Amino acid sequence: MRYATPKTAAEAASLLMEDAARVLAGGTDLLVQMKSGRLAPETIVDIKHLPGLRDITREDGGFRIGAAVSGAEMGEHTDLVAAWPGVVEGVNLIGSTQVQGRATMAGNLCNGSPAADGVPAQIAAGAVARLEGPEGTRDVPVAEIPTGPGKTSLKRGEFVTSIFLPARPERSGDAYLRFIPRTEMDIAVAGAAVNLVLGADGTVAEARVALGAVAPTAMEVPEAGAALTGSKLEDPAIEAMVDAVRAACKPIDDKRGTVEFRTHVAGVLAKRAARIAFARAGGQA
Amino acid sequence: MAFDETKHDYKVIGTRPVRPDGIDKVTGRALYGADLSAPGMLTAAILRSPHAHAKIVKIDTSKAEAMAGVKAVVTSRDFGLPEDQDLRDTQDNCMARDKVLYDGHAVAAVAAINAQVAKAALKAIEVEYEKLPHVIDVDDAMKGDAPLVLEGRALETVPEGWSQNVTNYCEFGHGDLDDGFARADLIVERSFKTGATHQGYIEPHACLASMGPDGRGELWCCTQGQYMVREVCAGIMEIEASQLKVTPSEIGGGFGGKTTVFIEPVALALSRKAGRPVKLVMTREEVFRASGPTIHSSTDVKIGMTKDGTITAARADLRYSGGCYPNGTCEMGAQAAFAPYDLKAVRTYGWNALTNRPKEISYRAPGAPTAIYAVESVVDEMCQKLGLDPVDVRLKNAADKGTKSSYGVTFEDIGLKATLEAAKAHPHYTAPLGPNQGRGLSCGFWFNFGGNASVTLSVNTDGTVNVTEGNPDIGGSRASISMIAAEELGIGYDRVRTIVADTTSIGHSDTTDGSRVTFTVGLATIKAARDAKTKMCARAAALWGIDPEAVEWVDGAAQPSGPNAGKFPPMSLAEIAAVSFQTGGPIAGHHESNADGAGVSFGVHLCDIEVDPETGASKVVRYTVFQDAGKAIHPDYVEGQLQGGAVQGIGWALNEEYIYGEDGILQNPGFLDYRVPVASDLPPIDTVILEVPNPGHPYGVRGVGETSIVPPLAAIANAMSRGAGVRLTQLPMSPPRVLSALMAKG
Amino acid sequence: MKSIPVSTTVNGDAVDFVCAPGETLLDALRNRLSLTGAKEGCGTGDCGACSVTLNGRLVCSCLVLAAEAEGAEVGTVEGMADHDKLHVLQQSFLDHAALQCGICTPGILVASKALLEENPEPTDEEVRYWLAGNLCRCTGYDKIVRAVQDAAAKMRSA
Amino acid sequence: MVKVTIMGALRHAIDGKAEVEVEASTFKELIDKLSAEYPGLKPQIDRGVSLAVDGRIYREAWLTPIGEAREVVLMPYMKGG
Repeated sequence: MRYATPKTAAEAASLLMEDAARVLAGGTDLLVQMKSGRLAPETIVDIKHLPGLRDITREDGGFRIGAAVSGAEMGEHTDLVAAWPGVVEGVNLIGSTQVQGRATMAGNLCNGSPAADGVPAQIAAGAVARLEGPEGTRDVPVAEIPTGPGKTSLKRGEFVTSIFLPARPERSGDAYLRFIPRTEMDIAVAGAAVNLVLGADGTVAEARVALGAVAPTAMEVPEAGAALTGSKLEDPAIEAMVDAVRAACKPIDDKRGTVEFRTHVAGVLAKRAARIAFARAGGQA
Repeated sequence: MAFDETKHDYKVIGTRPVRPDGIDKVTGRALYGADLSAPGMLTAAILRSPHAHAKIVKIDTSKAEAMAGVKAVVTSRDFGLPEDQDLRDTQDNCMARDKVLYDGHAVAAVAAINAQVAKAALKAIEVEYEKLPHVIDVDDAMKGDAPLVLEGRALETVPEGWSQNVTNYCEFGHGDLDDGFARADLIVERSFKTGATHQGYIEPHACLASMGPDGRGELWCCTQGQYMVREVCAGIMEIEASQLKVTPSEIGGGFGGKTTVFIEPVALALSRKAGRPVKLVMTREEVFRASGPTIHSSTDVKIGMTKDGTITAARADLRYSGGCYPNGTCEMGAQAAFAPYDLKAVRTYGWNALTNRPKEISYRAPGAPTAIYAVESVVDEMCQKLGLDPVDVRLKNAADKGTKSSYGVTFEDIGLKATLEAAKAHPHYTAPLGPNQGRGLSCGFWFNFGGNASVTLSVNTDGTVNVTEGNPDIGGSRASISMIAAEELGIGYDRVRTIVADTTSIGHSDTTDGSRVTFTVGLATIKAARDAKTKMCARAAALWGIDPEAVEWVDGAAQPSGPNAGKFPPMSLAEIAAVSFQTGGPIAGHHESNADGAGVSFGVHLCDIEVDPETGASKVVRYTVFQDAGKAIHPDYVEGQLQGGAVQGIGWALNEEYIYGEDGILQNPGFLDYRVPVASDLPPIDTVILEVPNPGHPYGVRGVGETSIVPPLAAIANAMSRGAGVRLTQLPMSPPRVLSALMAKG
Repeated sequence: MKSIPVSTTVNGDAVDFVCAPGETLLDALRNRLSLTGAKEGCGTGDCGACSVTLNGRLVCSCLVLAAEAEGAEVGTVEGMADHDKLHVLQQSFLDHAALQCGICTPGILVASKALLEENPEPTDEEVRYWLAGNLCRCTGYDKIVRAVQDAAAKMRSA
Repeated sequence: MVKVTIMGALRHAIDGKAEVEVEASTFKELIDKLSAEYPGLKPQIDRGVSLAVDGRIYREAWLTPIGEAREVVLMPYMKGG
């Protein structure tokens, strides 16, 4: 085993071409998996020393968040929190205060967990991941990164260097809620993110709803977004959205929750998140 | 000189001084099980079964033994076969002999130059298993066609006709049940199930062993009882007790879970074989898979009540499983079930059945929480059905002094009615509730024990005192023992230092369990102090040239007991100590005895919870504990016991349980999915300490550590029923279970 | 497997050690530097007993590689007291009997110190959520929250 | 003579009765006599028993006097956490 601290993206990509190489950013998933024996990497590629990876920068009115930026750093960035409160609260729900000091949004994405708290709000936000690899740079929508539990669409040698959150129009708001049995420290049993943009008349002009922990990957539910569009979140619109959410759920039964529970609660969370996002967008019911 | 048997006028008892081991524990200096290292030390690791139940066909350790850096490998072949059955079970649990009985059962261990080599060596050990059918649930295990975990282990008390998995049977009670039920206006009969919970101490089991080929050894470990470790390890290792010195480290929580051994004999065997010291520390996953959780249970309760709330008859059938070896925890549950009630007709029946789960070990009031949960749930349901106040009904039926308890013993002075009355009078009982909130209460009970203790109290020439005792300090006992010594001697708390000794430094003390330390070691300390006072009075008498009987000890000094005794100024402890060498030599008091008279302890918990009707999530929003402590020596640490027990009970009620897959593999061997309560899950835990003196102790002390885990299970279930309109009969009341109950209710 | 030399600062002292590539900061602190105040309760970031600060940020040292400490500043419970003078939090934990067995105490003290540096006047709820990653099985957290709040008040008026 | 209450599961060993009378002045005498007179009780006594004497529980305290006791109850060996 060896530990490498590449100084350039090309060097990192070349290290990652080696057998059993793993990216280390916050390490809060990697070290747990090493401890349990699920992973035994030969090369640990610490990407925190690459230029720009620990920065949050403004770009085209949006935000580019380096892949090594911790959740705590995101939570401390006032402008980011104001623009994308749902995305930040999703990331900030990962683990404890201690984990927040290390865990990254990009790592949460690349770990490929269906229950990742940091992912649904990114999908609802239309976030785009920037990848570096042996063949150069490419941008991929976050929604296309996870492909199944523990699996991603990243090619060999590729890694995420940053995630871009687009500019916010006026009258927009997002929110993320998850259900856990305790108040902290659990993996989501179900999660729902809602991102809304309101028209000048206060009705929903654009809506995106994304779910976590109810399918092999976090996913957007376009029918749920469509159900909200044109409404002011009146009961029939909410009910239609909840129905669409539950129809899209394909969860598993496990130690954390049952199929019925996850499906039901995903609807409840989506409803509640929609109301929060609506209020954040300045909506009046 | 004579001493008052009962003392009332306290100077130190009841105050709240800083504990003597406090600074070490807030600065990181205190040494726990894994904190000690030795020169030349090896690191050990244990290979564990991946199957719930399997025959061990073959273990080939040759490849591991041949690896560079591996210094010893042991399997069950490296241990003898103890004659005593309990010891044999303990040894088999530390290292499986013929069969693995649960997921995580140890099969081999290695000691190597570092952890990486040890881990790699485990992978090189080849074990051939022949998988056997397994059984996980107690009700399944009792069926005639259940897979047999062990054969031929049923005690003679078990009636014929049961599966061989049924190993223990017990029955308690008195009176005519049929007549009692016939007189009832309402009879309610319910069945309950509870999940197995783990003590959840934050410190994994850890030890450092050093043993030579001559059988002389030293062991440093985190345990609730160094003498227990010595007896058990000496038995398993076939060495003499005197040759094994066991030093207890600071202990990072136990709650009963460190009253046996899991790894210590393995570390000793590795050290003996390698000829070097060996450190062995469990991972958290190993703690969950292979140390002892508590029982899981299935219980039927039937109670008859008249319209005015008088219980006319009560019966409980308790089926417990403590995993893969026999145990008597069902006896404790069956005796405790109806302890809070004065009943004319009562019967409890208890069974233990073997399952392919880890060997149960005590967890705070073992057997009682699940039994009383079932009983207190039914009593509460009957109060609801009859429209009666739940405190009034309990007061009406409450056990009191002179009550013949359901387990046959007539109570001395007890504090149950006082705690119920305190609960009823407390503002919490009548405080308004918010939407989706409900309030529940439950009684709780624990026996409390005395037992063996050795204490030496040495008087130093500078007027200070050392108390040497043999019970690991698990939550502030050094402070309470120092306070007791100071109180008895009439000196300041800061003049006393109490230390917990290794097994060679003082005689035997029983394990720190059964809520016994403050009572038993405290009692021994009182007697050791009185012994020292008698000796100091004799020294003063000798100096004064008067009869020792004419000297008494008052306010930290010897003085003539009356005008006829002579006129001498009092001699303080410091003055007598200063001339001790000149008056006969060093002064020390001793006491060694098997104490009795530990008074039982009752508590009442009052709890408000709020249930989210859309998700089934529940949160405890207010909590108050009322408990009789007899006499609180250090009220802070009494409150701490009440609070800590309450929160463990809250965890048991709401989230904690061992979850098994169809394959018999434990699904949640980690804090992540075992889900003990975290700080944000909880409100403040308010406490009200009642002091109904225990007649068996000169200060009136009762044990307090265990009763507090008993009431929360039913208190929360009862609050759930009253707040959300659903009565859950299975623990934990996890959100999926609550939500499905809510949806079934409509 | 090649050992890695690491130069770092622990509690203000410059220290050097070598570690294995996969070794955690917790193991290096405990086994290489004999700083056993941080405890391993789980090794998976679920209990907080190994809490330390890394460049001022509260982390679980079991989830940090020792090699990552190169050039960093690490703070542990051993660095809280100023020589023979206890930190206000340490004294407050003693005064409030906010520990029973004491195994979680070093982690909780380090975490509480980080909290009060960031938020000198937290609500009880903020204390409880901040400390949610620090499991305590003995106390039920009640006295811990009180001790933190009392220390916070003393630090504000100091 | 001391009247001893026997827990339910052992009553098969004393012909189904709830109590037996034994001539004994101490815990030790009591368990020796019980073992001798009721062999069915011996396995449990060998495994360990507690004795409640006038409301107080004694574990293995052989010399405990019971001659004057109003109430003696034979119990399983009690353990805690």
